[in-house]
Amino acid sequence: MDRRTTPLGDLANPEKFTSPIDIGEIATDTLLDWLRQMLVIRKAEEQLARWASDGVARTPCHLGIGQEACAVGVAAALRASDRVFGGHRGHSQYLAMGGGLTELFAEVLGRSTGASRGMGGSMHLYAGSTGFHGSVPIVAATISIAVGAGLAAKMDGRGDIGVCFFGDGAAEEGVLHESLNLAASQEIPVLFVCENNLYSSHLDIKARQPNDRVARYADAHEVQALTVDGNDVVTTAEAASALIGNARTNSKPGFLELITYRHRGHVGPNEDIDVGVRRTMSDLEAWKRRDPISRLVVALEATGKASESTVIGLIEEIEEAVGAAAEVALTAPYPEDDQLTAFVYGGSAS
Amino acid sequence: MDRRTTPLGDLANPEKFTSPIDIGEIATDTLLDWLRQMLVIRKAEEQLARWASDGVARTPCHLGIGQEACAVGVAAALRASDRVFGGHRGHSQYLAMGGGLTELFAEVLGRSTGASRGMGGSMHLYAGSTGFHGSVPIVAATISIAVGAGLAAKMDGRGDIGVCFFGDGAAEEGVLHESLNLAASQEIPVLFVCENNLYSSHLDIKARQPNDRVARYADAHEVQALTVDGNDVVTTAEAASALIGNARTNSKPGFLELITYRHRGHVGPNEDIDVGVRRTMSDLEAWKRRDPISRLVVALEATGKASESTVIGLIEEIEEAVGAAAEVALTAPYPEDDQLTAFVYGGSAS
Amino acid sequence: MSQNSTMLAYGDAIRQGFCYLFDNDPSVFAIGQGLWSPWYVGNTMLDLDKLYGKARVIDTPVSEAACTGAAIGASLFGKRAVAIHPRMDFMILAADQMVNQAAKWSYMLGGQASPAVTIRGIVNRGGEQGAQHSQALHSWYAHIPGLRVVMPATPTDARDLLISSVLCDDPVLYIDDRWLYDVAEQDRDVDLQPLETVTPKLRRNGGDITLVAASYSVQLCLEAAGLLEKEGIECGVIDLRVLNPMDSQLITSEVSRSGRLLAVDGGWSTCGLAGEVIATAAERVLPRQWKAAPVRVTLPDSPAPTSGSLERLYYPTVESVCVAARNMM
Amino acid sequence: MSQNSTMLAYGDAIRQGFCYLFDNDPSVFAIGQGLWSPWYVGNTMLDLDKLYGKARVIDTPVSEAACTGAAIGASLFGKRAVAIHPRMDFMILAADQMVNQAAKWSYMLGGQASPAVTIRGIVNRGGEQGAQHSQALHSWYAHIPGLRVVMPATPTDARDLLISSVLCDDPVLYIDDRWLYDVAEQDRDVDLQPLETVTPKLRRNGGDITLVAASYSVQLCLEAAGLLEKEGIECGVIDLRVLNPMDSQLITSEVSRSGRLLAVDGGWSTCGLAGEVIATAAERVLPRQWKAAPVRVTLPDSPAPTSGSLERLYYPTVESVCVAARNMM
Ligand SMILES: Cc1ncc(C[n+]2csc(CCOP(=O)(O)OP(=O)(O)O)c2C)c(N)n1
Ligand SMILES: Cc1ncc(C[n+]2csc(CCOP(=O)(O)OP(=O)(O)O)c2C)c(N)n1
Ligand SMILES: [Mg+2]
Ligand SMILES: [Mg+2]
Repeated sequence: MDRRTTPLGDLANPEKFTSPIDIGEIATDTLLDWLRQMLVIRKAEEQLARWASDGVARTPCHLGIGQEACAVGVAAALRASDRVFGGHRGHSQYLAMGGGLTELFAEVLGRSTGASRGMGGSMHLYAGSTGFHGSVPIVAATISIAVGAGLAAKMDGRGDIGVCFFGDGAAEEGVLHESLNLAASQEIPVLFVCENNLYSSHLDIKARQPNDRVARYADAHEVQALTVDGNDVVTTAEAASALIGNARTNSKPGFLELITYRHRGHVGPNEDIDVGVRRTMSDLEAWKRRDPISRLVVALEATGKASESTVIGLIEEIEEAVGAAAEVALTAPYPEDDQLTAFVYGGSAS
Repeated sequence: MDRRTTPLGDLANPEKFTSPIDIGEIATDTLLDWLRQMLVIRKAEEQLARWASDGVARTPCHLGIGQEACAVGVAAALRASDRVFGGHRGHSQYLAMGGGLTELFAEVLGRSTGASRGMGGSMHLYAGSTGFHGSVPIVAATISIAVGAGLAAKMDGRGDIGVCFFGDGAAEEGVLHESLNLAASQEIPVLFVCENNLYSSHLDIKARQPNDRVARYADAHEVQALTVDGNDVVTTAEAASALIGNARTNSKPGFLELITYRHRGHVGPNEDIDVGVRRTMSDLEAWKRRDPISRLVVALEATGKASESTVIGLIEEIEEAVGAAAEVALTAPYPEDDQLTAFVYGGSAS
Repeated sequence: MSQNSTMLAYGDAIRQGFCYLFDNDPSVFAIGQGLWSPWYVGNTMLDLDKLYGKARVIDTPVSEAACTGAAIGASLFGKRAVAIHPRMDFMILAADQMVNQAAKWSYMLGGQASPAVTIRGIVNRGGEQGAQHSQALHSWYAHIPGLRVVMPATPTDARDLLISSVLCDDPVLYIDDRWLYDVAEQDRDVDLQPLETVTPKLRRNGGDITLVAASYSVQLCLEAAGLLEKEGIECGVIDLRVLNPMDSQLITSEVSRSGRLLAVDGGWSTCGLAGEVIATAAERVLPRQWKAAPVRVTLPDSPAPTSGSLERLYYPTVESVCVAARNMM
Repeated sequence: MSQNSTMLAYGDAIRQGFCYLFDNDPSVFAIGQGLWSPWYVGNTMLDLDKLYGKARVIDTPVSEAACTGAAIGASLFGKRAVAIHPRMDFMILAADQMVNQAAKWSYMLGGQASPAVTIRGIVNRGGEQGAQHSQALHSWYAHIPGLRVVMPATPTDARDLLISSVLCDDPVLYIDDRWLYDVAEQDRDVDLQPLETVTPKLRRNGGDITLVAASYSVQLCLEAAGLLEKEGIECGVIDLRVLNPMDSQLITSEVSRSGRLLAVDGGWSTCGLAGEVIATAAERVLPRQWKAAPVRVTLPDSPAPTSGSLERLYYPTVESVCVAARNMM
């Protein structure tokens, strides 16, 4: 008998929300741009998966394949002067904000030309000029940092905001609650983005929380919250835009819960790695039918906004770019030995 | 403009709930026992206040004068095999569970006959045989410990429960939220008792949280919650009894929020110490008219359950007992020098 | 049951220790992240949830503070609770519960209650995991009176000291290192020792120089000692085993004899274990007994890098121990 | 503005430091518990909220982790944020943010961003407050590369090093001790020094024995040195000032000269600052230069008691420093 409350209902049911997404009045260019971004993320992570399988990449890679719409939808309403932070599953956010492919690859390969100069690997990415100010793998760690970034933005009064991406597991860390209260009580412009993929490594949310809708915590802290299909880039972008607008204009925090699912194991390239506790291959197969990319592709084709050949051309173009970036990264140099201690006191040394 | 939500409404308004409490069908003996307990706490703390003023007691004393009904009402449904924990404002809980007066006084005076053998002072009290298993002053620290105590009780299957007392300020520590989730998801018999006295030292709850009803956090964690007048011992006892029963029988956590007010400053004997930020002397005067003891006394007298002389007799008797205990404590010995390191490894040494 | 003919690996030894505890003491339970996962804590708890039930092997939400606090609370009521942190880096989030609560509980309540909790913190580093997934913070916890800190270097110690830790009535931090999981030695019967009686051990006798270490660093020292012997340098190797409270006798006697001390540690230098070993010896060994100034081999003063090219430079190695020892002769 | 004729007390000096910062740098703000209270952090921030506004002096919910994280976050965007913890004991709840995040931020992101945050931790002990309201955990944080740790012993240092800390682009832990608030010295102009250039200072010259300490313990050493002089023992007194990264030069040169080292610290011994000082000297001063084995004066290996009768035995005193020094002659 399952005593948990499951207000997510159909949102957590992979048999639902499988139809093409509703693209409404969104301009075709915008949609194609979102498709491109999602494809870049997908193809880049597939490249990382191959490197991880082959042992070329050794740093732990947490792939977000299947979750691309979250970062792309949120990034749509962000700008380079915003301050975005992520966690261990952060490639998509880095790329959606505009982080470079070559720098991502070089970082994962431990090269000095990497996004973090080879000091961070997959779990520590930086692209400050795009607005992506860092991902780190201590779960929930960047939540309060993003609140502080929002506080600084509020002090500067230019309408910029802080943004943190985190998962349903991170919501179990007390600091999320402290951060929600701080943001609410101080009226800090920050967007909390929870990619609720229903799992924290091997454990289903039902084994860890009495209720599967994470946004209920925001309710308790009087932070305006929206819970939407995170595999629908349009819905995600619209919800994000509303909350971001409120943050910019009224200096209010917002909470966006995006229901999604990862196709690969918690860490590494395999699909079957967390199977056994609750996650099943048939669940995974079902969720693949709710793929955020194919649902957009079908919608674009069905409405005549893009032809099959346009899409195929886009995919080929992106695969080529990914391949080219991979080539460059593979030949990039490793850090010099003296880099071992060069950045310990970054502020005073540089 | 105050943008906070104040669902507490009248419960937080000292002009309301000032009439004699409704004693319903409760047996006179029970009511007199509760009155006695509240008076013992009041008189004991008044003694501590005098010692603090005079410099006889040096350990910081956080007095709960005005909040006596909370501990007494909750303790009414507890038993010695339950596991109760408190915080910095813990005299009332210690006494309500049955901790000794002389041991309390000796502890505050730093004597080796104290409740914690002189090692703890006012903020670290112990009376294990009564069910009071310790108070410590790191805010929110004993919340998760009480959850563990409840977990152990659940494993033993005898219907005992864990209980933690804490304040509205403690609710801002992330560990409360982790503890609520752990208790809810593991179905642990534990009662969270929040004495919401509307202040965390000098700061009003409105300056620290966007909503003045702390139990909303329990809602978010699907922990059954009740918010009641904590200056009404009958209502408190009834609410506590319901939640405690559910914990014992169904192994479910409960959350009891008791709205109350302290008459003295955050720490020490003075009434006017936190004045200046928001707390005013007129607020305090108003709250004194909602005193939990006089409201019970008036109710007892109005319903003819106790005469004025009975009450006066009771007070005199308690004052005498407090005076006698104080005498004993004042002449108790200080710890021997070798006690300085005797209890560091208590388990293996004893 | 004697198992003298078989080899025991460190990772399996920890699992054996848990089996021993679960089999022999119904009050034992474990709580922590990843305990139901086949890979979270290596092979050290594989299928224990299936063998002993999910009520005794509890996998948890991502809430280090509350889970540790809950283990402490349960340990006050007759349970031998083991709180498990798959990385010491995550355990920092439970520092209040460990340092402010468990370590001080007995003391501040006059010895009337003692949390018989064991907290297991795993050192999990290397593999290009980087700064937040690599720390060995044993020196931090050794600084805290009231917290016993145990750091086994060998498989039988890994098993036996786990048992001693869990059966100890005081709060204990038990630290194991994933780099040791495949290290194997001849198995033997469980040796039940009250934790209070466990002291440092001389793992190798040698009068030219004394190497002192704990956990994985002991293995480095033993390997280095083997190499140095061929060069005519006889190394004594002390395995500290219990870092707090630390027994200084063996260090004092060995260093008094050799006159040379090399302290090796996989943690940082400043206010760290290696410095503590040197200070302990310096206080007790007479100036005239020293043949050379003592030396530490530790991490450099930086967080852990990720790139493999830098990771190779970061951690102490058999080679760096040998170089340091040679320089002292 | 010269103030040569006036005396400056340590507590007021901290407040002056804040005023200097608020007056001169619009990017400075402070966030912490009790900043609007007239008594929470002593007199060190009295009425600053009224002078500089509640937007720059932010009083907070009881949420150490989030408030510290928020200060770190703001410091990444041009703000000189100061996170204030009225007790180091409470600051433990922010350990993740300090140790896993701030200290490693620059390193793990390749030096491209640096949290210019200052975290102020106050040592507040004595007064029968007990085990959870007394800790001095400077040794913990000195263990962590990437976190600069500053611990001023004198009023002008309290002011000037606060300014240096806040103006430093790295994360800094600034530790002050309430027992010092009434210590006064001749005032002088603010001395603006980049924190990287601040090194230990010889507070008193003396060739018989070298006393090394930080913060309040320096005052103990200076008093003891005054008494010991009358007995014919000339003490040098080194004030460490910056604990991490620690500069060893002055210790080495002074101890090489005196041959005797007494390390005094108000923290615990094991893996603590006093041991670090001894190890630092032992590594660098040649064995033949030592005239006596080095000694530490620290807290006993126990949490803090409450009863005044035990508190008197617990903390190092001028007398215990004198006794230790005499025993070394
Ligand atoms: C403080 C801390 N505790 C535990 C971990 C181990 N850990 C890494 S990822 C993860 C799961 C997090 O789940 P969620 O937040 O839902 O993110 P997802 O992996 O699903 O993207 C855990 C527990 C960690 N990195 N940091
Ligand atoms: C972890 C921690 N942070 C801060 C403090 C300082 N402090 C002591 S009591 C207190 C106020 C707590 O308010 P509340 O929980 O409402 O209890 P009340 O004093 O009103 O009874 C604070 C902040 C502390 N003791 N522990
Ligand atoms: Mg997840
Ligand atoms: Mg309160």
